[in-house]
Amino acid sequence: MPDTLNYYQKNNSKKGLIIDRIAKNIFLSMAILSSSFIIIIAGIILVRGIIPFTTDNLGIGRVSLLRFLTGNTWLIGQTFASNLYSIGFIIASTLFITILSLLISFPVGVLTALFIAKVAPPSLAKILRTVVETLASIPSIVFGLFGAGVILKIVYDFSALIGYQSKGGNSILSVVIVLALMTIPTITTISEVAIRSVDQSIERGSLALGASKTQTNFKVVLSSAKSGIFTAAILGIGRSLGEATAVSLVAGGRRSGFSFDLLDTTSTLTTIMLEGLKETTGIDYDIRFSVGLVLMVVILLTNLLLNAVKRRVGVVNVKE
Amino acid sequence: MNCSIEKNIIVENLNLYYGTKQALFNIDMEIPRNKVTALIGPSGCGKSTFLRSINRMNDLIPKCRIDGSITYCGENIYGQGMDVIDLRRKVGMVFQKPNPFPMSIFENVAYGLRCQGVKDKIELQKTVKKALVDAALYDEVKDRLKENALSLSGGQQQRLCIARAIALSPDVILMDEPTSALDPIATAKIEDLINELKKDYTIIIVTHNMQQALRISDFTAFFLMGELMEFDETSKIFSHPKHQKTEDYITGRFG
Amino acid sequence: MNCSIEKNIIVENLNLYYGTKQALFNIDMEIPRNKVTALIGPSGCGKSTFLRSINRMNDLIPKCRIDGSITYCGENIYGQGMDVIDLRRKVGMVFQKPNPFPMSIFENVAYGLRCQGVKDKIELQKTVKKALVDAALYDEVKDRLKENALSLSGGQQQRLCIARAIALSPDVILMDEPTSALDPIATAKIEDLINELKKDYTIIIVTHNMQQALRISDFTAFFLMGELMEFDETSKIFSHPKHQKTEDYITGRFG
Amino acid sequence: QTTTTAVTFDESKSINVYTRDTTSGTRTGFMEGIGFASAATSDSVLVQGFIIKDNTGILSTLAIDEYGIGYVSLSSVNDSVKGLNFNGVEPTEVNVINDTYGLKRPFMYMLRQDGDYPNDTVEAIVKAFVAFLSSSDGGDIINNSGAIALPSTQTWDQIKSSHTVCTQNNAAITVRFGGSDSIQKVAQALTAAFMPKCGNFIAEHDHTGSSDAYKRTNDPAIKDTAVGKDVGFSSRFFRDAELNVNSSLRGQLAWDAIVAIVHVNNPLNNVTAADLKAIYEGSYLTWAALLSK
Amino acid sequence: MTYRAKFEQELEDLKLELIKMGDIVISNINDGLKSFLSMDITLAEMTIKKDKMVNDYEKTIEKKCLQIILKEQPVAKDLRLITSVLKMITDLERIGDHAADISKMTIFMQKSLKPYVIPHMKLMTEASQKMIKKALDSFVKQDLGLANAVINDDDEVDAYFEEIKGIVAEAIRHNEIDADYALYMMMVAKYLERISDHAVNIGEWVIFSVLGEHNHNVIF
Amino acid sequence: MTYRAKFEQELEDLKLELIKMGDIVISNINDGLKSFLSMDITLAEMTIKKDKMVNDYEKTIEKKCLQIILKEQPVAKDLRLITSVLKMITDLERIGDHAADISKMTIFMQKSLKPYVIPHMKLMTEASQKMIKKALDSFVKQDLGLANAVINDDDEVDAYFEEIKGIVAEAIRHNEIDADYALYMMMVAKYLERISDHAVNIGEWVIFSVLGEHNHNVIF
Amino acid sequence: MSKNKKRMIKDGILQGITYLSSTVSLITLLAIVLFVFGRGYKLLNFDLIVENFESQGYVADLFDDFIFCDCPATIDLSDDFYYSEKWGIALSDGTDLLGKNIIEIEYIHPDSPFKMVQDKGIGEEPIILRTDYDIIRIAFEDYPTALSRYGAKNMIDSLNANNSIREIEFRTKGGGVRGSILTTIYLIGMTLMIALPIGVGAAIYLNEYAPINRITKLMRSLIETLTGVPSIIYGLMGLAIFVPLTVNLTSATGGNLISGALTLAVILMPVIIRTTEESLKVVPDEYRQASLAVGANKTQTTFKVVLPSALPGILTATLLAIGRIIGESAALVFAIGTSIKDDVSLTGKSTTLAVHIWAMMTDEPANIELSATIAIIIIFIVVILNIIIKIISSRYLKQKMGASS
Repeated sequence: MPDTLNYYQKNNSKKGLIIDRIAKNIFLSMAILSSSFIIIIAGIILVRGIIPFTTDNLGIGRVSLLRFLTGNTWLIGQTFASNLYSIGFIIASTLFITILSLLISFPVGVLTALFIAKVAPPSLAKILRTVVETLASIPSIVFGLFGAGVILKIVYDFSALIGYQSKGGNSILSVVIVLALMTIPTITTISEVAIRSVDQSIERGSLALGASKTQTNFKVVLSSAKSGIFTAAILGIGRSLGEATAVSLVAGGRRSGFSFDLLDTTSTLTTIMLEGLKETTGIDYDIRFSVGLVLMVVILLTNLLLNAVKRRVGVVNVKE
Repeated sequence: MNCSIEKNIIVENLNLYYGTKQALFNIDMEIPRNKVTALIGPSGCGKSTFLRSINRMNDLIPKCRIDGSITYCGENIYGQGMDVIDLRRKVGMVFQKPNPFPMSIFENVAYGLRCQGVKDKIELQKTVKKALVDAALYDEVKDRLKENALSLSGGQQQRLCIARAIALSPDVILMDEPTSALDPIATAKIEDLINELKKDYTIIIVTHNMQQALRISDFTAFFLMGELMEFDETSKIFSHPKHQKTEDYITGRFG
Repeated sequence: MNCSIEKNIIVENLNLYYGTKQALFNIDMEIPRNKVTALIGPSGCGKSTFLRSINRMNDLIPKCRIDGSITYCGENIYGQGMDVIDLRRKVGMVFQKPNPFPMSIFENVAYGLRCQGVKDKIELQKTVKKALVDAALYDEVKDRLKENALSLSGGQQQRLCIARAIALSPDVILMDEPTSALDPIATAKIEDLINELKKDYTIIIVTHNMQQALRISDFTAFFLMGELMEFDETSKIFSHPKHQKTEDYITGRFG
Repeated sequence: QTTTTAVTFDESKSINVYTRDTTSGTRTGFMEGIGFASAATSDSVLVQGFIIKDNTGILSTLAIDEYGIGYVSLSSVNDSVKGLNFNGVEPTEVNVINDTYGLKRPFMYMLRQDGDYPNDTVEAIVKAFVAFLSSSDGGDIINNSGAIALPSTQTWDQIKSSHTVCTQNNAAITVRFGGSDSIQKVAQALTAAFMPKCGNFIAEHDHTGSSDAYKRTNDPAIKDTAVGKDVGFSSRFFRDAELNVNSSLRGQLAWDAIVAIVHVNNPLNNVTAADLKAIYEGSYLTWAALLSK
Repeated sequence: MTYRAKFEQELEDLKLELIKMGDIVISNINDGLKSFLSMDITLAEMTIKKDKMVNDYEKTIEKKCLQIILKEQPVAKDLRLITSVLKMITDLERIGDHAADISKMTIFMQKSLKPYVIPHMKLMTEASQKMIKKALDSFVKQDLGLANAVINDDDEVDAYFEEIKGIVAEAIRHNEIDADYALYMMMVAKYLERISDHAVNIGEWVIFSVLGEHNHNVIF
Repeated sequence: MTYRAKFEQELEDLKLELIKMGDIVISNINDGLKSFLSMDITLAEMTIKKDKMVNDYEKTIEKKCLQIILKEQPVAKDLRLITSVLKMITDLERIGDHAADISKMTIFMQKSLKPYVIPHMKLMTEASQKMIKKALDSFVKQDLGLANAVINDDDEVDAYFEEIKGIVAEAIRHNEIDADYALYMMMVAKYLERISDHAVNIGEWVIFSVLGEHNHNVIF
Repeated sequence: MSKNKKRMIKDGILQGITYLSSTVSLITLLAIVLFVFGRGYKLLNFDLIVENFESQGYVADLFDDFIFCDCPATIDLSDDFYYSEKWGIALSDGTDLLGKNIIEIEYIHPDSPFKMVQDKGIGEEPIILRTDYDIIRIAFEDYPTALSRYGAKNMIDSLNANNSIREIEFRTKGGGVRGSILTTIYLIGMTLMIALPIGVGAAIYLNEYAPINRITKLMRSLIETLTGVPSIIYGLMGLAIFVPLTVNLTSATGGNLISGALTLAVILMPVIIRTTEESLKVVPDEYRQASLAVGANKTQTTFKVVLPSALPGILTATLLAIGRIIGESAALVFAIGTSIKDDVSLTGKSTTLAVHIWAMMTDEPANIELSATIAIIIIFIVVILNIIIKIISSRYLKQKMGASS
């Protein structure tokens, strides 16, 4: 028997090392492939997105980048006949909306996660977890349906109640609510995982110090899970920034003017991209890639910023 | 809960069940004040379960049910009027794995106080410092109180956990194999610390390490299969155990 | 790799670096055949690092670099022609935490053989049984070889891990604190087993527990801060250490 | 209901102006119909604070917004909103057919150049289809789909003899239809009706917008690509740039009426083209401005 | 089931060595007295040589005890057992010394001296030997009764000593005995008495190993 | 920095107790001899009583040693230290016994006996006491030179013994001494000789505690 | 004690907030479900799932020798039905699955001339008119055509007013989502076939092989960034890369299932990679070391020990991916197109359920009812998926605990 082993061993280990190398290269190529898509996407968006700024757009003229980024009217002049595009006000409103929706969804999402992971009795937690997971997987178009059918009416009635004439409920507020509702499950799911993975021993440590369950949850559990919770927030922001269809149904398609009036209409980078996408050629089509480019940059910058903050917050939290 | 000096922890006819499984059987025990009492026994003998029943950490386990009584300061801790949070403040606990909170060293020690509602900065600082000094950690960390507690070594973390408990000026400190995750040097430090602490606190310690029980404890309780086989002065247990089982266990033979 | 009986593991001028940090300094050591050699020293002294360098498990750590040589069966294991997989088969390893695979008991032991390409059922069964018998586990598990290995107790799991290593008929068995996660009884069993195994295998064991080193080892190496302070017969190390540092360590004083 | 609404309607409120986006054929039809052609392709001439919504959005929002005004195609109007008379004429099919209702847009078709089809059978089927469009049977289908067919005299039965291609089995033939998506419903109904009449050919609908009617049938850059079409529809008259196609290869198949709609609570029943223009360009900012007129 | 198999084996080995040591010691006493009474210098020299073996045993057992303490951290009865062995071997070694001392006296004594036979001497020797045997037996059996018996037996030996002392003093007084010889005789008797004292010590250590008590004081 | 503070303290305490025990033993030897020479029965009785203290010390120290072994698992020099203490106290106790034995002789001796003063007795006693002191000193200081000196000093005591023996034998021969008294005297001298032997033992244990060697045999 | 009380109040408030927060999710889901059900329940029936979207249309004529029935109905007819004794046929108003008004055939008398009609298409085969057809129009000679939009009463009246008909156009019921369901299933299968091996492979590389260096970090962050890309941009990418690619390589002419699957695969890549990597991370390092220490090579270790342990995680990733595929719309609009098809082919256009909603919503007028109905189906599937994930992970947990004894 030792002889047979030796035989196998001699052959197999050498073969094994070759297999190892092959396997590693296969996996490596898959990793490279996966990571290259973002470059491809960015490349396409970039190539298409800079056309309006670099060509004369079939005689219409180049779009001014500065004006594009800072102006406050989407399009002055006629479709397919003007190069006066600006999205400055849209960038602003997009960020505004994202922040507002996060202000709602973040606390609600995290607290829901806390509730599910730590507060609720197991059966209730199970139900709620299913609820949240179901919500998380409901297509955004359904949220759009819901927004158009329910939230608009609520916002409209609400503003009527406070004596404000809203435009059919199409407003920043509606967008914020829809986005908040959509991002809550995202934030909840990820936060819950983070909260649940907080070492039980830390929790027990707190309880053993005479902290109440609630104090433990809020002071120790949440702060231990903060890195994961932050990730949740980042993903939530990503979802807010990137959502198109649902938002377009409640935004109102504002075309000009910075407005931070909660009950006034608005536009976001995605809704402006969504409109008229059926057109397949011309500046009016290409400009949407430019908007897409801006959107990607905004997302990237936000991510960088938040990750930097996360790193700082993640290290220590000192209060004295 | 005002505790007069004479009273001890008195365990009477304690039975503990996890669901339908009984984990502790008829434990009767009087734990002396300002002494170190070690709980020993093979894995699963119920020693940790018993330890946790003293500050009601077992409450956290669903389906855990208790019969009999544990009287602390004259009050049955499983009685109606018992404030569990108050109890846990008076009966501190240190765990097997050092479990500092992911916050600064200072905040770790101040945590319990803050939970009590202490807000006065000077008082906090004073108490934290004293706790760290008493836990023989102050000199090592005094220059970095604002650093994250997780940056400490294992032994330091464990002493921080002890400081955290001390900060609440408890009466009893429960320790659940506090050195099993530490190396011999760190262990020696903790043992020295325990020797210091017993002047002021009643310490109940679960340990796997019989020599540790010998070194640091005044009394030893030997648990076997949920029963308290023997409870006596440590030197008696390790020189003249009354039960054959105890002798077999402490001499490394078994069954 | 044909190993003649006379040859040992010879470590010459071994230096090991993690990135720019040096973890082992000029280790010279001859590890005797069919003896138990214990590696002791405080946490972070490099004893585990050294152990892992013997079967090149350190290869798994990125940026780990090695100078000097470890000669096993006359071949430098860090030499060009060395087949790591072969080496690891001949130099088995048992870890701190019992780590059976989440498969059946039988499959756990058969795993290494299968990886070698052994397919013959009868041969597999024979070898698995022998390994389990040698690991003093067979009687306890013979009726449930198909059960998940994770259903075993900690001590049984660790013996299963030993059986898993034995199944490949290795020459050397490295053990990295194999009992630190076990209770005294399980530890005693493993120690008895090691005493049995040393008849057929060269055993190198890292231990935190000096008494364990005393009980089971023939030779002891004391590491400190990456250096091999002292290497001698165990009884000598523990009665007449040559270095003050060794003495301080084994007597529980330090620095 | 009307009594209570009259009470709640607050004329002093500003008018919420809803519109489709500039790529919409409905918008072109509407703007041109009210004499505000420049607004067909430009947002910047519209009143401040207008709201852009799609067809569904306008309908559903005007069911909510008491002070809004918008427009949809006649076939989409339902009870949840109130359709306004245009220049005094009620938006009904009859009024559209008899040309008294003025706010409408044409449904146009455009074919490929003769001989520029994938094969002769396809060309023959397309020709037969065009003939069917002008038959009363085709008209029935158009009307049934909510558009208003042009008057016709002949039935398909009467003209089918000149389209022998329809007597053979065409189940293997695919004809590609595209262009305006406003016409998709009508076009699908038409092809569905025509398929059994013409050897069960296969109709493939891929409607992407009015401007593709020309592009995908006759634009040399596109017509022969994968998105090329055999028949293109447009929900507006062809623009000058698109008129280089022989008139025999294009034509109108129907009208589609556009209706200005308001909330059911709105007391307004009738508007004029000028009113609408004034609203959309921002001359009337409140309902009072319009109603007091 | 028993674990720590190696430990158990070591303890058994230890007992065995102790018995062996005891056997040599007993035979040395015998030979020592024989050499004295018969003035057999050769036997005396052999006995003295054999005492080296006893000393070696002492060292070996001492070493083993320390190794066991070092390696196995004995507690309770195990620790008592080893401690008592550690103590007993001192007594055994001392007994061996005394046997050698008696032999040495044979050598020192001038051949010219006239022996003065006292039968009690032989009886006393036998009694001492019996005590040692009994003591070791009681250790192996961990038999308290036997151990106590050893302690009581000491009286018998003491009585012999007193008798011998009286006889010798009488003999001196009557000049029936050489003064030198008398002194030697007395010293041998004293050695035998000492030997029985050591046997008592052994018995006491047996009691300790069982009860943890030494001379009625609980010391472990 | 030093850890195991408690352990260190215990070792120190142990040494201290040993010294105390030694002090009592030395004073007992003094008193014992004094009582014998002056036939002072009161002093003798006091000395015998004081021997109880020595025994108590032995038990206490023995107990402490066992507790330390049990609790602290000493290794290397710590274990040697404790083992040697465990052995030394036996010797000290034996010395104490001999001091008591001397005192007992004072009591047993008939007052009628005529004392026969030999100055060597006193000298011998002093030498023995010095040896004990030196031995204990060498232990506390863990001083090998001192310990070896103790062992060498034994020759001096032995020489005294031989001298005394010669003097007494001569005195008997010349009937200058009561036979009984001579025997007693010889026994006292023997005790003193024994005491010095025990002092030598202590010295040897000191050497063991430092080197692990006992009588040139490595035992630990 | 008052300190305690204060704390209890504070605790109560904080705990209350968590309760409140979690009701938000509950209410949202309830509201959405209620809304969707309210709008969509009417259309919810089994036909919807099994029916074709396209209806089969027929044009027919009566046989020349037909005889009027002139017979009363043999069964009791509902009040909503309009019955012509002359023709022996009962019709009613209804809506099809798309929400359009249609005229349904409710009853045909055995003696009715409509019992069997003559196909007016290429064959002149007799067709038996069945009650599951609906009538689009009946044309007469010199009489206004009876159209379905005018209602059943009008049609019966027209019939009664005429003695012959020129042609009758009817069709099978359409509007079903069978094709879309099929597409969804195809798409799930294909996407997973592409994305799983690559995603799992990439995760294995990143977790098991990748050295800790800047390149790995870069790769990771590139993949991470992919997560943040809005799906609309994925759609553009699909349109710009995969559609031309598949058009060139296959018989496809435009957006198709393959390009859709490829696009979705890219979308899912980060999800699969991350979830897989997480489950790989959870696999204790001890397993790897143990395997390597018994002389297994890295590949064996990965496939025999690591992957099986990570399987539940990978499975979860798969199910998450399925959920995402089902829910995705914006990207697919570009990558596959929005044509609802009954005959699903890999190289053809078709829609998934979500895109079906999108198509319905962008119809003029939008069909909110059907959209809501499909949303119900989607929510249903999603809930089922979630339950399966739960079952798998709990099963696995049990197995892992070694409960076999």
